[in-house]
Amino acid sequence: MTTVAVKPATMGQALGRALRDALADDPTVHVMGEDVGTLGGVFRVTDGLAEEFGDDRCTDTPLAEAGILGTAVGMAMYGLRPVVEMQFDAFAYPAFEQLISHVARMRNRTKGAMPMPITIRVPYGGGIGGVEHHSDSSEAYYMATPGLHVVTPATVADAYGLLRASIASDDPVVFLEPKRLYWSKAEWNPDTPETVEPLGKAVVRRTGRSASLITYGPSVPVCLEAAEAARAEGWDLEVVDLRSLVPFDDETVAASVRRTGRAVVVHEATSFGGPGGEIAARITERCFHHLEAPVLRVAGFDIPYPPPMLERHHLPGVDRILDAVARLQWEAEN
Amino acid sequence: MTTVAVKPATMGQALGRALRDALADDPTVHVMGEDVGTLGGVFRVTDGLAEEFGDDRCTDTPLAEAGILGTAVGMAMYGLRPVVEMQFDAFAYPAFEQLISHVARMRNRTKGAMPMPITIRVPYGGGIGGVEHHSDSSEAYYMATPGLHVVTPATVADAYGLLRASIASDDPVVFLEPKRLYWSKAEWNPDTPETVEPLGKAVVRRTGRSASLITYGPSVPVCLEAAEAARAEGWDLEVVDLRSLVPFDDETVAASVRRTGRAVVVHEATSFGGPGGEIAARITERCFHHLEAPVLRVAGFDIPYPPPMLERHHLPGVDRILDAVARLQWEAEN
Amino acid sequence: MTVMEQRGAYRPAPPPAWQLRTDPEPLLPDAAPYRVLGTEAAAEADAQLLLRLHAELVRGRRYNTQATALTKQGRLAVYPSSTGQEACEIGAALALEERDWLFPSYRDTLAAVARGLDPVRALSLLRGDWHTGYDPREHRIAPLCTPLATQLPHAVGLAHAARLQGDDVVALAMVGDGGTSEGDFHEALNFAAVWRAPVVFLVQNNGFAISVPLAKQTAAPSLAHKAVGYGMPGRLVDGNDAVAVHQVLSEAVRHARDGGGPTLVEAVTYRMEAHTNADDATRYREDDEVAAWRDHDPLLLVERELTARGLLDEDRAAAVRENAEAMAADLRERMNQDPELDPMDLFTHVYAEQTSQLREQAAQLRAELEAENESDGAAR
Amino acid sequence: MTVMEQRGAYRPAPPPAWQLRTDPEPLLPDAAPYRVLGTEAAAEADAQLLLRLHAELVRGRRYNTQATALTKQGRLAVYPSSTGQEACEIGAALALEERDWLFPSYRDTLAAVARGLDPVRALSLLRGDWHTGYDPREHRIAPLCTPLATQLPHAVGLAHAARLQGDDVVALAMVGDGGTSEGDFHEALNFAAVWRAPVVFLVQNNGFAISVPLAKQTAAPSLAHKAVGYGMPGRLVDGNDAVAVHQVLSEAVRHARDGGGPTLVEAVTYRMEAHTNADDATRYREDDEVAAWRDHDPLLLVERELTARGLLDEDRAAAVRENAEAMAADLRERMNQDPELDPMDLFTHVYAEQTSQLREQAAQLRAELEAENESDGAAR
Ligand SMILES: Cc1ncc(C[n+]2csc(CCOP(=O)(O)OP(=O)(O)O)c2C)c(N)n1
Ligand SMILES: Cc1ncc(C[n+]2csc(CCOP(=O)(O)OP(=O)(O)O)c2C)c(N)n1
Ligand SMILES: [Mg+2]
Ligand SMILES: [Mg+2]
Repeated sequence: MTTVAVKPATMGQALGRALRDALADDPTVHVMGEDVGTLGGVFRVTDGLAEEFGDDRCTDTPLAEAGILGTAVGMAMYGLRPVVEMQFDAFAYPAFEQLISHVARMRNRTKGAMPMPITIRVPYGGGIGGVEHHSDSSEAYYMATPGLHVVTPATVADAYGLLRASIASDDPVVFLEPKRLYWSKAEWNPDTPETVEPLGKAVVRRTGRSASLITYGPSVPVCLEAAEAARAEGWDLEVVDLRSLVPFDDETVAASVRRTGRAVVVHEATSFGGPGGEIAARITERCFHHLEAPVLRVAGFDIPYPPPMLERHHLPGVDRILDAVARLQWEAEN
Repeated sequence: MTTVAVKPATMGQALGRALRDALADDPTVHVMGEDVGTLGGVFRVTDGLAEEFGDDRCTDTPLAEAGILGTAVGMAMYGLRPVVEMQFDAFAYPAFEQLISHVARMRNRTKGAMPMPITIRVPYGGGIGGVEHHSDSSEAYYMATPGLHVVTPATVADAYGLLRASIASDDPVVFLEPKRLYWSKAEWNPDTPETVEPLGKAVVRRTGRSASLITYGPSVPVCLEAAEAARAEGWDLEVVDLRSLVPFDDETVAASVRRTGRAVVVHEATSFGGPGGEIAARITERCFHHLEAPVLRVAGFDIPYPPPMLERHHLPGVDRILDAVARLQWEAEN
Repeated sequence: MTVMEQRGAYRPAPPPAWQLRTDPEPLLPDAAPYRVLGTEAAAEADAQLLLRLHAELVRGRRYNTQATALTKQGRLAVYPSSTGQEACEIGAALALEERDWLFPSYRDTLAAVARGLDPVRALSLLRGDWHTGYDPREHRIAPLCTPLATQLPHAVGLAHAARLQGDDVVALAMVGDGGTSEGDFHEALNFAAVWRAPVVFLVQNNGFAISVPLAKQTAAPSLAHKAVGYGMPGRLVDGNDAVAVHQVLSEAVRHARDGGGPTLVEAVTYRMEAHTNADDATRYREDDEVAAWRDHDPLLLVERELTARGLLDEDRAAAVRENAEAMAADLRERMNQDPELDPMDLFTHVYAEQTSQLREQAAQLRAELEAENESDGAAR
Repeated sequence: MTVMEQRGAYRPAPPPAWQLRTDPEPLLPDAAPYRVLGTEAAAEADAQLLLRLHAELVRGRRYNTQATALTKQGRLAVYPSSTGQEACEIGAALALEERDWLFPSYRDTLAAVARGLDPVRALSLLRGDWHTGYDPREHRIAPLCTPLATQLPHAVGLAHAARLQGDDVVALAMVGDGGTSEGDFHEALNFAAVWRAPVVFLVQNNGFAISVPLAKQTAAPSLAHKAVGYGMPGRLVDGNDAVAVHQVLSEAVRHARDGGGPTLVEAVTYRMEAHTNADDATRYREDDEVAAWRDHDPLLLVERELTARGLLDEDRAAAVRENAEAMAADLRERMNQDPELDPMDLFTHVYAEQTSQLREQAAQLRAELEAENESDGAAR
């Protein structure tokens, strides 16, 4: 067992390490996808795995996403634990029929006889100057599909822990990797990495009293930055990192909003029909009488993801978050 | 021009008539899909069209949904106006990549040079005792995809009018046909059918003062029934039929909820990540200070659509709607 | 420096190292479907096998008619009959060893039953009590698959996984002529060939995809000709000739088991009934065509061979018939009983562990059911 | 009555009316790629055509090197070079009439430019100012397509639509070897064959899909062998031989225009550069392999033929080079200017008419931009 001692490590490295450790610990784990073998993936997350575990454990597949996920279903039927990579968010779409009609439903279809312990890694989101089809935030599709777990890390440690937990899960997990955080760094000890157990727990990244920012994935660092900036305005913002969109941690979220009385949901995905609607609705159902203002959303506009030169106008940034916080009807309190 | 004088007509007949009139009025309209020709469609909506307009205007395609929609994109590029049928809701999934990556984005991609006037007819929803994959309510996927219109009729007259308007639209429309309303009947004069102009207007089907039921498609008749039943409890319920999920008629909906102060969103689609979250969030954003209670949702459970013998437990019915109305914190008022 | 400026010998080389990756010739199917019954080769068919096939075909036919009858009585939500295609269904079932896997489509209940699955459990989907009524792993029969061709990549993945584990398991996947048009068909065959997975693809070309005839589905010489495009052998067989189907599938299974990789088999057959009980086949095809195929009924072919060889006396025929009737009677009886269903199962199998969201919803339904029970009790 | 009881003649009939739908023989490709340059046939190649191809290839190569250079200067977000594949790009562009349509993939900017599209507008996608920088209808060039193989059904639909309208328009659709594995490839070819649509499918088999070599992509004898499975002719051509490519594509286009339906052409070629500037090809292939292909450079092949025939003197060569340099200089200059972008365009083209939701969001952005401007102004 070679140990790659990387401190500080990037999120990409932590993800790679999680795959490596899962392959080493469990012979039923198989990594598969386009370019995951020899190349080590276009983001190098699977770098070295084929070399260490052989082509049968880390496989360059033909170029066909439905085929990749469909064969993974068959492998899972035989008791394997496939970890599938979709090269980019928008290239997961060809696999949607397999995902919706089989991956998400096989356990239920067979009354539990045939679980689908498949992890589907999807690099997602924008902010990397990618050309069309390389920056989608498609989590709304996954959230609307019962039978799937939907998980997304925001920190290096979580990248490792959540991916290990996802691979260990007996249910399918859509594991959304925030592309622009691949290169984010943190002090992290790959020799004593922590797993997250169980999936489905949000975490308060920053406590605050004025209002809660409810967010996940690539927007977590943005919200933390906004919270810092908000201090100048006299707001003490709490930041909740959902980590798991399904299952949804109603308890942690509702507790935060009951404490603060105000909430803004922040994500990159488009607003209309996006995750924020569900989140805002759930919060309102649970915390109505604690709310001083309606739950607001700061999200991508309801447009196809823009070309690189315009993406900064689309992405929820610090200013837009602070604007939303300002609209939380502070007069009601003052 | 043969006139089929059917009074009362079923929704299926009105849809067929809309297709017929569109084919007759506009030579660029082409109907295509699996079994839409000789057979007239598995629901007989396209009955007689191939005979009247020939196989080139109403075409039995090979059995491949991505191919159907993908070739329709090409036809639209050349100036045609394809009306595509997906045989059942769940069989639209193979076409999702074409839908999301091309149909919804081609206009934007080309700065308006290449619009996509494609209508995609999708029979949807349950309540017909269909076996697996024949009863999905997939509207959340469509709503989360900017660039699409999402339209669904609840009455015979709207079936005609909305379908005509959808075909006439220069943008792609996902036209969701509530399966279990295909056989619903109404007095309707096919010789002076009314179109709906423009798309995107909700309609109040029943006025009331106590609370608003916000709904669409197959749940509209259920809500009307619930509203009748509610009179016995002393509630006077308003029923808003959205007709168009995208664009969303914020004005009509918000006006209703401001009037009543309470709202329940009702639909068959699963609750988590379903349309109701968006709708409830929008209402709350717009009507917060008018709300006596949080907007509640009555929707399908967060499960894969059940087998026929159990579907009645899953579908939102009158009792469940009334239970939700009862939970609208009436004490706040009394 | 532009390339022009590089001087060198004029070398009329082909693209470096390029050559056909395999010899296409042996992959191409014959020009006519392989047949045994009614040809000289029939004489060599094993008597025991013929008798076994006959008994299964009679039972299969009876199963089809009984199931269709049950739809009329409202005991099945829908039934896609395989009447006329029994030779394919039985051939598929009998070509496999117990450790092998079957991947049936919605039309292939009969193949599952012929493999030994309880007929009532096999009908769970079509009856509407649950999506799959049996444990696929116990029977090595994947769930009857409705979304067309989507089961094919599953078969490939399973066969591949088995091989990786060192098990000599073969997967046989069934699909219709219409299903070959789907992208999943293509992707599955390609993965299978690249991985050399032990899979046999059986296309039942029954002439129609609901109302759409084959000519609107493909322009290929035959569906079996698709095989060469993946680098696997394509085989064409008379799908109404039970002996021929059994032979071809058995060979393909053996080939796969021996590490030879996948085979695509096109069985030319005909759907004698409507697509399902809900379909009206007179809207899209002539009775003449159906009648022509009646002379080529799979049962007829076997019976005539047996009769010609004096293997089928009245006693034997009666016994076979009785056995089929007994199966039908049992099916009728058991299907006429209402299944016991627990609505709370709706929440049990969505995930290994219920989410808090599902727990809340389950509690809601439980309360509703209790309230229903109470008011039922009160009414009584 | 069971079938057994129906007595009749033992008719050893094949399945009624069954026969191969087409003769497979003429659909199958030759065993080696068709070549002209370096063979005796080269002598017959038209001198004007050779000179034209040469000029275009030199210009094309220069375009590729210039575009790659622009990525290093941050003027292009990414560039997938077609260096080494110019014969395919040019061949595709020159095989078409003005009324025909080209459906390029992300790698085929050069084909679009060779068709006459402004190089800067052609780079809009890769530069990142908008997804498509030109009006596809004006140029009859579909948007450069990134999701693999998804443009193929578009080409089929467009060609079909044109034929329905009575226009003799042909669509030429380009895809890579990797793209042939996608379901959309299969569905498009099948629709084209069934509809007899005037489409030519050009597969540039350049040996790799990013890092994945052809052997992991397919086990087929050749990609051209896939054609027979759809009932269309498959043709194999040396993709570095500009004359051969031009001939094969021109014939296929004529065949399509004359109502003969689609053709699948596999052009065997090689990607000399990395997948894109962001890729590191040394991770997955040896320099030896690249070097071997250098001797088969498409430019070299044409130049040697021209030189052998004494058609290319220094003056001519210099003129060609200058022309290419002028194009490159113009490209450099114009690409070094920042494009003028209006963020409000984000909302303009989503729908024909803005929804109220988009109007609200547009208002928000406008307000933000105004505030930005004001504070910029204040800062100044
Ligand atoms: C993806 C998908 N699209 C559409 C359907 C609806 N459908 C059910 S059966 C059928 C025809 C299938 O024809 P074929 O593959 O030839 O099989 P057969 O019914 O003849 O056995 C269709 C279109 C489906 N089940 N799945
Ligand atoms: C549907 C889809 N999946 C994945 C990708 C990511 N991707 C871009 S290019 C490429 C390789 C394509 O190889 P090939 O088709 O041979 O074309 P080439 O790049 O060699 O020209 C991949 C996997 C994509 N663009 N679309
Ligand atoms: Mg069929
Ligand atoms: Mg390639």
